[in-house]
Amino acid sequence: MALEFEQPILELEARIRELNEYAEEKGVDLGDEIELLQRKLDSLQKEVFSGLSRWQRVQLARAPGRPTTLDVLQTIFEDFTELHGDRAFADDPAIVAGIARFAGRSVAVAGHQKGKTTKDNIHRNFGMPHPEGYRKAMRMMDLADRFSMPFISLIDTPGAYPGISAEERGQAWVIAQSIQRMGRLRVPAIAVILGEGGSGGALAIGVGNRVLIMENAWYSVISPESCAAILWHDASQAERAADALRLTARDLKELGVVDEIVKEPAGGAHRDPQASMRELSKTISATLEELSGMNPDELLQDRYRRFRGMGAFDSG
Amino acid sequence: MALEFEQPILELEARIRELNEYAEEKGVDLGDEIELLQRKLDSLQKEVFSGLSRWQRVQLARAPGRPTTLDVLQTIFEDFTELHGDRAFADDPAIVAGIARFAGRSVAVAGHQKGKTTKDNIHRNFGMPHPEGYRKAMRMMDLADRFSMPFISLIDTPGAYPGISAEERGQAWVIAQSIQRMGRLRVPAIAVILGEGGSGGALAIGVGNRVLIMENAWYSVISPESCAAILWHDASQAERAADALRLTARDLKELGVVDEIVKEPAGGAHRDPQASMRELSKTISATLEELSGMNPDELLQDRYRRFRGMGAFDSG
Amino acid sequence: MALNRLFRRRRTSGGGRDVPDLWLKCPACEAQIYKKDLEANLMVCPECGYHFRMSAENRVRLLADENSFAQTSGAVRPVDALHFSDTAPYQERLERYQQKTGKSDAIYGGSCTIGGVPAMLFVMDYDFAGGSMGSVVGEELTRGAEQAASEGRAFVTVSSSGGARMQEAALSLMQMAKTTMALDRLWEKRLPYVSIMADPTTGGVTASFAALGDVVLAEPGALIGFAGPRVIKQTIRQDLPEGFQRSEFLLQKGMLDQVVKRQDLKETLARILRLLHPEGGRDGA
Amino acid sequence: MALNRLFRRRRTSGGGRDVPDLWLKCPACEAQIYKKDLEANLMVCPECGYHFRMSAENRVRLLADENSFAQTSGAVRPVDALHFSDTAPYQERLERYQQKTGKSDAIYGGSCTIGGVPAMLFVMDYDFAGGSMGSVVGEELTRGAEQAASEGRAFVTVSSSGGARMQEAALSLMQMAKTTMALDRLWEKRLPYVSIMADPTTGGVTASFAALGDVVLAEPGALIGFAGPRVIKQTIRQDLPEGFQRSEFLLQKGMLDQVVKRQDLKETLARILRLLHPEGGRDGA
Ligand SMILES: [Zn+2]
Ligand SMILES: [Zn+2]
Repeated sequence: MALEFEQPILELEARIRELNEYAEEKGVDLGDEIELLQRKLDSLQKEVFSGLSRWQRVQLARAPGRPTTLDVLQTIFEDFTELHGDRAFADDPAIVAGIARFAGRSVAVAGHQKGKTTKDNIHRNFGMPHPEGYRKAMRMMDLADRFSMPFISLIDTPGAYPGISAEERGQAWVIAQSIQRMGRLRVPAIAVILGEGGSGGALAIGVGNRVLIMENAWYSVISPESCAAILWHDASQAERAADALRLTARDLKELGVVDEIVKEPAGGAHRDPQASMRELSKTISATLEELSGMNPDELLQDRYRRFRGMGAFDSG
Repeated sequence: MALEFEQPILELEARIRELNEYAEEKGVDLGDEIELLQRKLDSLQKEVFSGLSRWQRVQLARAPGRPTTLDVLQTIFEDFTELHGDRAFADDPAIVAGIARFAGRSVAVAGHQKGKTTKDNIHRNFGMPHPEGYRKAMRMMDLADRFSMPFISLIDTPGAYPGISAEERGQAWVIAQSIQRMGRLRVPAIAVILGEGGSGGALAIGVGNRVLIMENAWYSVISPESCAAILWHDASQAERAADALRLTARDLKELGVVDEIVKEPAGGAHRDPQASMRELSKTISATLEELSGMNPDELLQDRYRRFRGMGAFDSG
Repeated sequence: MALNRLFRRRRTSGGGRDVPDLWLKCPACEAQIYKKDLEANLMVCPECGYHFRMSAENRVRLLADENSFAQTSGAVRPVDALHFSDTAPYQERLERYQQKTGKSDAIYGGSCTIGGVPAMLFVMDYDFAGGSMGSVVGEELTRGAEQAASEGRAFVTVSSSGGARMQEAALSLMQMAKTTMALDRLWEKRLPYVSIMADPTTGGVTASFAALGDVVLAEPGALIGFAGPRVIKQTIRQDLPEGFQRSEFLLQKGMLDQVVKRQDLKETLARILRLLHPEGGRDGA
Repeated sequence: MALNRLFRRRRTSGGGRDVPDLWLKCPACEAQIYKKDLEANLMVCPECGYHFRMSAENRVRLLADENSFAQTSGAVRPVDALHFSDTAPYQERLERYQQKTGKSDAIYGGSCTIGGVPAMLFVMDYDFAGGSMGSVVGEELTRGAEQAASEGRAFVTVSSSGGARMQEAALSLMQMAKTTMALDRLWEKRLPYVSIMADPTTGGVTASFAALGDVVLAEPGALIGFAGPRVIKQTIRQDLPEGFQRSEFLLQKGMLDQVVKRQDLKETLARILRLLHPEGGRDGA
């Protein structure tokens, strides 16, 4: 399941492991050889991961083993209590939601959920919500406002589900409503792009006072594959599309679309989920701290100002 | 299609009409005979309609030709503009809703709609809403609050639809939500029981500052037929159940459940729809006038006080 | 908490006959269960997990912190305002239920703490007129919500009810509005309301306060809905699908937050209240 | 209003070629229509009622009261902030669209009265990059909503758009949030917003401001949705049902308030605005 550009690194790591085992088993000293390989590994890692292309980062954002919303909720939050249902049509497993404690205070949370196995992924619809999912998220926003709890969203979706069932239950309407509802929160709102930030389906829960992004996550108006299919009638041009779309964390920071990049371990979050979640926890914590001084009206205004300023044009 | 107890009256009316026609056609003077019959008709009407049993009133409440919600909206309101849909699943024809002008001011309206023909009745599901219908009504309440318009509901339903489709989309939930939403209106709310007020499906849009009822309408926790089926395992005991349930306008006024009875023409609203709607218009107008002095907080409190006081018990 | 101690007292409900039924048959798995084992297991079948009904008093013992409960219900008593009579006068029925349950009406509640959080806890008693809601149930719940609001307590209800009480006719119907609107007292004070649905929760109870919890929990296998299954069957003239109107079905349909086994109910409830109530650290730093 | 007069001016859009196409074939009923007849009939097929697309300028003429319109759009111009290039550089494309439509971007709007009610009216121009929403469209709409709020005007949009503009990538995506949040300026002032969906209204436009009208109207037969039909077909790998994602379908599905024929659009819109706007007697006695 390794990504193509990870391959040489994984092979080198395996060889070092083997040598270590051999040395221990046989009681021979291979210290020099191992050190040499280790140094080679370090420089290889540096070479591979410092020069990651946008398209490679998209692949890291999708890597199996990368922390999912539930991983985050169960690891860096306490007392996570999942709440289900939209009170209208169904419970959508593509979005998980609930209440929890973060750094000692109660919060409401919602995020896209992908599966870890094929079966789980089918159950989660690959993290592509139906309208019910967004209505569930909006219920959490209501709870957040009602009980003065910050609202934290975790974004990890290829996009809202583009199928008949979703269309006929108002996918466009519910995304618009969710954007509006989140914009109206009278409590601190933080959006975290965890993995994939696919278009309106991501933005629906992305209207934070602050928007954080994991180093190898992406966020775009369209997935690179779909973009390539439209522009060049060829989905294999996705690499080119990824560049054109400027969809990486650093690109988005430059464009002012995200506020903060959460560092991932070399090789991506899936190579050390615990460390990357600790890093995320620190950043959320600092961001909450920063927002805690604002009253409800200030939070509303701050959020409006943030999104009001988005865009590039010439007013000459 | 006449009701059983109307029969002798209708026959007498027909005979008077015949005599009149005959007299005109042949140029003979039948004035005395006609006067005699007219007097007989008057006393017969008095006899029949002054002593109406509860069960007979239930039948009048269901009489074909009785003004429906749409009749009322198109007759005593101006500029009625129907608005459709619940923005989540469907448009429910069993509830009509919209905005209109009443006595010169804008209002939001919603009411149960029965059909006039069998085909229409099937389309309207006999005035039995699905959850979508109540969600549409709640949208009108939102509009009412947003634009400071009074909200007027028109109640005419045997009950919320008791079927699988309604249950699985949360019939109980949506009725509760609608009661709550209407209770929270910050504008004057008037509920009118036009015909049948069947249980929770009626109450869902019945939380007015004032509740008006047409003279021959009924309002009850259960229909007489269902009540009879439960208590005596015999739906034909409906007459007895109607008495036990005390479900007529006068009963409900005594119990404090309704505030005002709107007089109907002798023989019921279906015998002169225009006159009965004029009467309704006067009462709504006076009620709106009465409520117009209250500010939003007062309206909320007034509504809470009204329903807070409902019930009979011994605090000894 | 020592759950075993909960059931030391013999159940007093169950009515007139005093022949001790030492064994029970589980309606789900048909296992023969020794009654004391069932009681020790919170009235949950040890074989298959089927949740038997539980008395209101035992519910309170299950959910309230030990020695924290102080009953407030019982101050108001039902009257037959409509002189309702079917096969028996309503007044007579009331007296029979009062004798059977030792309660003035179908509800039992008061103040307590739950996981340390101050709360008002109200439990419907299915043994009293099928847990139906008339004027007294409505008034007790309303007073409970009002007291919770004025004392800064959370509000918790456990429903087990056939719906509105027919014998109080329109007055019962009005209790749906009254209890629903009483919840707004909590809303104004930003106090949490958790609704727990036990078997069965139908009709005017589901369609008013019970559906409106900030969090809505249900026990496994509970029948929950607006119309009763018999009415629906008559309407659609066909059999109902397996599992229809059961907790698990409603969870899938988006109506419930969680289906919680009775063994986990106290812990789940306490965790939710601590998260949502100011004293549980909601506004803490 | 004399509708005939609306189309006295020759349509200037349609671009470079100047060969006059005097006849058109209706894509719905295949009738041959004399173009002038079509224009006189508001671009609605006289045979079958099929609604052809209509230029933004003619839309404004249709909806604004005569001589009341004052353009405000056009003050901001698009830039290629991302140096986006596919088969042609974005900058080149922009210039081509600007030449073709005479507009700086895909929107045309300003202040006017509608049925006497003061309003800001914005119409998307499908001829400009498929009516797609980038930074300029977002900014124009936001300024429009803000101006409406500060001047006490109603806000009216007519959408005709393929969605967010790909060439501005994440910046386009952000316009969904920006325009949506701008609507709250109207909310605060209790001013009405009516959204009219014309063919087609899809993607990020439907999923932001266009869906959020206090009242949402659509023209007959308009394609309306989130995902485009091609994408859906690819996803589900089967044909889409007849009428799927058309106005009439969405009305049934509860998403629209009304489907309104173009001939009735002005009257319906004016009636709604008069009912909802303070100057239309909303708070009158
Ligand atoms: Zn069992
Ligand atoms: Zn045609």
